[in-house]
Amino acid sequence: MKQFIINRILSSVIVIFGISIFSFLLIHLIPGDPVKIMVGINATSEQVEKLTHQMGLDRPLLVQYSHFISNLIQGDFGTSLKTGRPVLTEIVERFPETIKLASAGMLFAIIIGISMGVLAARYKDSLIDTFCMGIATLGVSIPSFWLGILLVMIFSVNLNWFPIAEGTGIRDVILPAVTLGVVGSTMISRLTRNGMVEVLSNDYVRTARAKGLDERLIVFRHAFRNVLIPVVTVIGLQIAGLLGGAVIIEQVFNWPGIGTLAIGAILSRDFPLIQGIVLFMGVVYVTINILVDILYSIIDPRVELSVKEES
Amino acid sequence: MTKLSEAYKPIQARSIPKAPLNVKFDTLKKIMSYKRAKYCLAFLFLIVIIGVFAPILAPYNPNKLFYDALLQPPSKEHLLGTDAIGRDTLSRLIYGVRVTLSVSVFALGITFVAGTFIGLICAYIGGVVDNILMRIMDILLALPSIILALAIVAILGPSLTNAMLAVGIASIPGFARLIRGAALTIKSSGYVEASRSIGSSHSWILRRQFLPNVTGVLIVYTTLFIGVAILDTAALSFIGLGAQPPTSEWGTMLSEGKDYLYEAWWLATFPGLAITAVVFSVNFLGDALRDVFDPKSKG
Amino acid sequence: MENVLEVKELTTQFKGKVGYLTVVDKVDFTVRKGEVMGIVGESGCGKSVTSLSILQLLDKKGKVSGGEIRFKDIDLLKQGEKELRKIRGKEISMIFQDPMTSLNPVLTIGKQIGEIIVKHEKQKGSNVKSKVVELLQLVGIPRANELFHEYPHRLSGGMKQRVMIAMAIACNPSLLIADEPTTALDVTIQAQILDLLRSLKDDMDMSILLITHDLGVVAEICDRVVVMYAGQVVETTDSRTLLRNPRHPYTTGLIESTPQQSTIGKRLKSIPGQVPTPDEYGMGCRFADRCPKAMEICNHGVPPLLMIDENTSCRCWLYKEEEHGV
Amino acid sequence: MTTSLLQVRDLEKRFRAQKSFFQAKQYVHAVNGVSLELNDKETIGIVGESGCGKSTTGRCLLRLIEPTKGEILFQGRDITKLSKVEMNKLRKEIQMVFQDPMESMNPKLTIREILSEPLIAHKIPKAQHVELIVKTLDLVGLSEKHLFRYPHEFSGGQRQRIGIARAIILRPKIVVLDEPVSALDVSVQSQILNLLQDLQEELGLSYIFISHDLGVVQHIVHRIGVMYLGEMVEIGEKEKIFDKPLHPYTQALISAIPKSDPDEVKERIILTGELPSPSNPPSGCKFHPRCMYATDTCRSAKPEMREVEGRKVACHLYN
Repeated sequence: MKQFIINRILSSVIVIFGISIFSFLLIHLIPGDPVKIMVGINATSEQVEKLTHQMGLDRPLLVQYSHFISNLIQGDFGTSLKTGRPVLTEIVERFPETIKLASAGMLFAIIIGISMGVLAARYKDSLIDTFCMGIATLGVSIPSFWLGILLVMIFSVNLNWFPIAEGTGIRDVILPAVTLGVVGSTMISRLTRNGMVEVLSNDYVRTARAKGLDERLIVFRHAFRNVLIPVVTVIGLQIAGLLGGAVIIEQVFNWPGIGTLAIGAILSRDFPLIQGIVLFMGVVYVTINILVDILYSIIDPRVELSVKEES
Repeated sequence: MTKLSEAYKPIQARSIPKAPLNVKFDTLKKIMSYKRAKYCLAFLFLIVIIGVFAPILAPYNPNKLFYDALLQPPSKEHLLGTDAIGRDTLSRLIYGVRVTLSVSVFALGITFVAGTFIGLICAYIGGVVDNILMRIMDILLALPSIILALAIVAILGPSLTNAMLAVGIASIPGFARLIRGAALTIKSSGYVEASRSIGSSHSWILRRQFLPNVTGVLIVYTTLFIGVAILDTAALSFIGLGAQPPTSEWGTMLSEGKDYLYEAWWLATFPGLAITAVVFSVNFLGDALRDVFDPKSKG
Repeated sequence: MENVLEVKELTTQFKGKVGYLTVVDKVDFTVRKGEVMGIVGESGCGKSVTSLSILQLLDKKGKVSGGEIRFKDIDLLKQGEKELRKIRGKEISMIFQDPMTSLNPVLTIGKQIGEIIVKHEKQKGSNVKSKVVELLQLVGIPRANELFHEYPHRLSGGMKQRVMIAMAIACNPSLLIADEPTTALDVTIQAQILDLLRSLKDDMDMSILLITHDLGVVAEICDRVVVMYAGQVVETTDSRTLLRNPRHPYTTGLIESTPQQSTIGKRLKSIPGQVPTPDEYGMGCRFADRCPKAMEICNHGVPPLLMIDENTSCRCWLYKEEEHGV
Repeated sequence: MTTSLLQVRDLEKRFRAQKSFFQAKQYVHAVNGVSLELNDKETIGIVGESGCGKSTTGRCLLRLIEPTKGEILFQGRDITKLSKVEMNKLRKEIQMVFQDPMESMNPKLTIREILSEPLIAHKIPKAQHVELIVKTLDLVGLSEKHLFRYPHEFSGGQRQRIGIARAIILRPKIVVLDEPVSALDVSVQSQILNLLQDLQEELGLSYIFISHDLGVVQHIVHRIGVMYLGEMVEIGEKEKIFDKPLHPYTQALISAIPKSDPDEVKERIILTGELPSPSNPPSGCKFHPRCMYATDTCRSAKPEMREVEGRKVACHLYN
């Protein structure tokens, strides 16, 4: 167990290292001179030279990267070209808003997803099952931003239950969270349903029945934990989807989170900020995944056994 | 059982049956036997037809401005209404089919070619190559795919072509990994081992054992990724990083419609409906295909 | 001798593509107190379904559609789910073929054995633990105290089957149904498990209903045997008579096609063809196609199951009622 | 030089087992120093319980798994030294039948396509294909009406017949049979065993018969080798070994064969304990923890294979 977690963290370090290279290279992958794009067409060559030097782009690649890394370790993500403020400050300011949105969405997704899945499995092959799974397919097919717009049209414009506001209070988070949650719940409900159906047909469930246990105990003690194993994995993956989805949803609801920041940065070609955001999101996601894996190893005692064999 | 010695007698006298012709059409028949798959295929075919014959089917030029009919609700002249500068929504939707379909097909093409290539190479060669490529894929997978797409758009600059590239590239790691997994299962299967024991050459095993079995998986995953490609390109256009106005693209149309929620509900409704319908039928088709090709993972 | 279990005309059907298929067709047998009763047959003959029908553990597609299962003084088929739950695991318990998949991978061994004691004996806390450890020792598991907190994947197949047995005997049941308990195990382990079952049966005074495809296992442990073919009982007798003097041509074929010392160097006898599936059952005797002694009558009617001597009954047109003078 | 068709000397196969990237490498000896000989038209049985390395041995003989060490001489030629292309050519002479015929056949191919594969691989002129296929189907008791069916349309026994047809269609010298009847019912099992014996007579095949079932093995083989945890513990003529097994493990295995005669069921040796894990085998003689005759020598020293009473046995009891 301990060994497993240590391994997991060590391999994540490698991934984070990879992400740092990727985000570092971003600026170098731009076709043409990135500095020219950043300062605009009308800039003088003097201005270009100055910024090039300021960003250290005139030095060898390796030197640049080591500089980049050592700055990162000291918490220096660079300076935004647009606002002149440190990138990290910009991100840290906006991040809680995105987290608020994503976690509210996740909560909604888990509640809706698991209950729909269990319901569908319980009434397998009935109308309820078809309905729940139809909803699930619809959920992956609907563009999240359009769903957001629809919800606004219905609940804000027509019914006026959730007036469009600029704030980020509890009342304001409901519609975006529902939007995110519906999309996130589909995968969870499908997996819960299929997992439940499969687990209930397993030999050990038959053993539990042969023991004379109550149906409730069989479902919750014997089946549910086994169903959770794949579901937890998907929830981990969904978190990534939700963080990404939040970027789009923020646009619909004018939510002042990372997504709005990122899109602004891309439109104004603020490369240090883009680099920072990419790196930051990567680290957040990797961290979440470590937590999910640890949770996973608690639920499934077999994980430590995955011995790799090669000839 | 015939007696062994008899079995060695010449057999010219006996007629050898010919292969029944329909053997190879089995799969298609099986797909068609799923009702929902049939309807989805028919609907998607219709959409493609609409895209191809857009100039004939669209009532107006999508960019024609009707100055006397701004923000008109659906009516006889404009079946789905008009937008803030007087363009006909239906015509724009019909032309949008072309953009949406071609963009998502190209994006998918990128994913498909690169993803399949990387996945198969990894599975077949294994060892160090597999290790390195998969670590790179892991790193790219560590970013939410839309963030990865954003990063790519950031590099290339916002435009429809770049959005297409970005969506295509961003799906490569996920696709490659799925293909690799499927290929590894086949590689370790009993029948590939049996082929090796017979003494078949590498290329034969690849052609006759590997490919026929991997195609099923490929078809299923590809259908599932079409939906993702359509949704992601629309999303990029929606946030202004994809198709640029005045292109008739569904995501762009939605983003324009978003500003007129109070005045013109139809602007934000129909493009969304169109996207949902297309993606929905693609996904349904994908589910049916999965049942056909892999009866084990009932969905 | 007192009968623990009496199965009369048990019929079980499964939902097929078109209507219901009869998988178990009017099966009769009894299990006496303290004996090991065997059900023998090849795959697809309905022996496992019979065993699952007794405790009504069939999955949703299957249903018992007729007959009577008398356990002590009650008809199990007339009991509700709630009453059955009081019998399962306490009065009648079961072990299954594959110990690898029959234990829940995410629950500890202690918990899985313990819950049956909690349920049926209403014990709590440390009482349960000491009982579980005692059971584990009884079935020959070393380091029982440590294993209490272990998960099943840490154990070998033989050990898992021992855990299953510990679970099955936890509440001193009067009947243990063992469905191919040794098939998934290695030969030397198989011998251990059979030995364990035999000694437990004697110590705990229970009866065992043992389902197997292996005549060797029958010779080893069974007192009496039912031979099943294509969903029907074809022969019932004591195991010695069965192996020495088989009456039904199928039983004869089965014994002759098993390789053994006496067949070395000779060609094995074999039964041509294969077991028919439930949708292929015809009007006549279901074995007729493969039977070396088939007669005209065999294709026209299913022979009745006749008592041909005191403890033998056989379903075959070769035997007539008059011959045994009842 | 002996005239044996196949001679295996000190065959060894190690697998690397690595728990994680950061741990020291560990090795599992799946096969450790196995030697055997196979003569023309002879059947040798390799028996043992799961994890004893019998299947790995079989696969090493065809180099489906590359052996780590040792020699495999086929007609005097060491096949471990052949290049991959040469080895592929040689596979015409050594073929294999697998335990699960469903698993070992591509579900997407018809029987005709499955049976043509060896012919194409070994460049048999196309004109002869149909004739050869039909002849071979006849040999295994199937007919040309089965040509265009798919594997899932057959019963288990028929599928195994197809598996056998695929292995003999090139008229090989040796067929490695890996648990060919374990997945089958008793009545079908005997059909297949008879078929294998007929084919051996008719085509002059030599078999390596891998099985866990001594009952089946004693019926069909001429010589027998018993394996335990990757090592051969006793090997010799079948009659000698069954009449008087010398190694305690062989004794236990033979006594564990279920007897169909109720009166024969009597004294049987029940081994205590479980099979140890191959990744962490016991010291000295690997069988000592389960052996009732174990002494201190057994715990410390590995017994050598030596000739005793007309067979070879690796046990300290017979020094």
